[in-house]
Amino acid sequence: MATFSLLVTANPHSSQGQFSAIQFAKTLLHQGHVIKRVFFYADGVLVASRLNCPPSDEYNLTKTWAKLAITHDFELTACVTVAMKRGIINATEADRNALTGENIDPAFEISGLGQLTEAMLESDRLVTFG
Amino acid sequence: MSKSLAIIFNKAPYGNQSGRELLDIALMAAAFDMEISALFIGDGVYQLLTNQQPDILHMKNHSSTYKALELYGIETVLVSSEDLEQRRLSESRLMPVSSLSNHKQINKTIAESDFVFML
Amino acid sequence: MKTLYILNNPQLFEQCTLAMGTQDALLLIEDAVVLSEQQSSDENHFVLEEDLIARGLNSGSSWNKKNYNEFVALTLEYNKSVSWL
Amino acid sequence: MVVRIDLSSLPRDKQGYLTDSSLWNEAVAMAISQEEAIELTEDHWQVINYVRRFYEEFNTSPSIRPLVKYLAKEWSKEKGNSIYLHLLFPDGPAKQATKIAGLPKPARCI
Repeated sequence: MATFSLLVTANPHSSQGQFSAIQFAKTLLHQGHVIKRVFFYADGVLVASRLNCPPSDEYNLTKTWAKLAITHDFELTACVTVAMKRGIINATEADRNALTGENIDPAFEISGLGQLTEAMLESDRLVTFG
Repeated sequence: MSKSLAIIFNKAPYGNQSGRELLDIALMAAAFDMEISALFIGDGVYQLLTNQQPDILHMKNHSSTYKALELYGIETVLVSSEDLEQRRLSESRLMPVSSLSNHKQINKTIAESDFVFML
Repeated sequence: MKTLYILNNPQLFEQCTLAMGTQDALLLIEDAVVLSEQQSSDENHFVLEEDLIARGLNSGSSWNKKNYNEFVALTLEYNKSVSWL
Repeated sequence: MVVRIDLSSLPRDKQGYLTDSSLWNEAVAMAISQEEAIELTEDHWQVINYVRRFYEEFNTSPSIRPLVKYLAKEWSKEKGNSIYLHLLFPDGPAKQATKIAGLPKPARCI
């Protein structure tokens, strides 16, 4: 049994990377490995918005990540610097920056790149999907 | 033993955020005692040109931040001489932040790093 | 360190393979799987089967196919992975 | 004699950082430092000026480590250390000095 962390930088709306990352995550969990954390960076953070609203006949990446993380007890972390730029905001940041609302899906958290560094150091493998 | 991280810049600046956001990773990972190298290959060598003025397009000039790599403890900054030559760029057009290197040495750095990031 | 290179952009094939050493492997995924119909392979060259099937390319490729189960195994078999972006 | 500045007339973010660093001057620095409960001495001013120089040179607000290295290199070994900086700016040198210097807050990494 190995511990994985994933770094996901792919834009959920314009590339395949998030789908690949989810498929990879499901496969490794099925094999009995564990995930410590999935860290979202660059356009990857866009998947953390709870307002993502794909047509009903398309896969909801946000909800799929959320369900997977809750079922298998791992963390979904979006990088604060790039998330804020792209309008992915939690309640704390909304308050701190005098914004009118938050939009992060409750299964995700916003944090710093230190969480990526920690994931790298505490996992057997880090795989990037961009 | 501290882990090592290689960051590969292979895209020209401003048409995308790749250089800017890789630079952010480099500076922040530097705070966590990782041994970091910054490698410039392919069109990534254009990141290091002097006289960049994206300000005229209201874009932030991240190129001057490369000059701070050393202050952040990132001392291995390599640029591929083959890729410079292929693009008819002389080293004199680059900011004095990188060491001229070659594919062989850059590949060795990639091979020996514990983690490698691109964007 | 034995490295698994993961390539998803067909335009970066040359740059990516240039970085590879003799003990490294290459796995084509996403759009890069089209290369498995264009480029000759060697024993360290793999292509992700699900991405071929998704694109209707599964019968044409002569490359060594790996499915997602084997993709996960490859990342463990090699010391690290580099996603060449 | 420095003119007193009404900080509420300046555009600042919720944490008190100027949102337009071109509006900064020494009187603004004095007013912000009062808010931070720091009495500016010659030593503070020197650090503030170096922090502004750092930003000008590298187009980014320094975090603590590069700031220390920069000061040690450009100014003096005795003053380019984090203990000295913490004595001057007890709430965190990078955070407080950039605020008083009218620069954007350093990107957070924790």
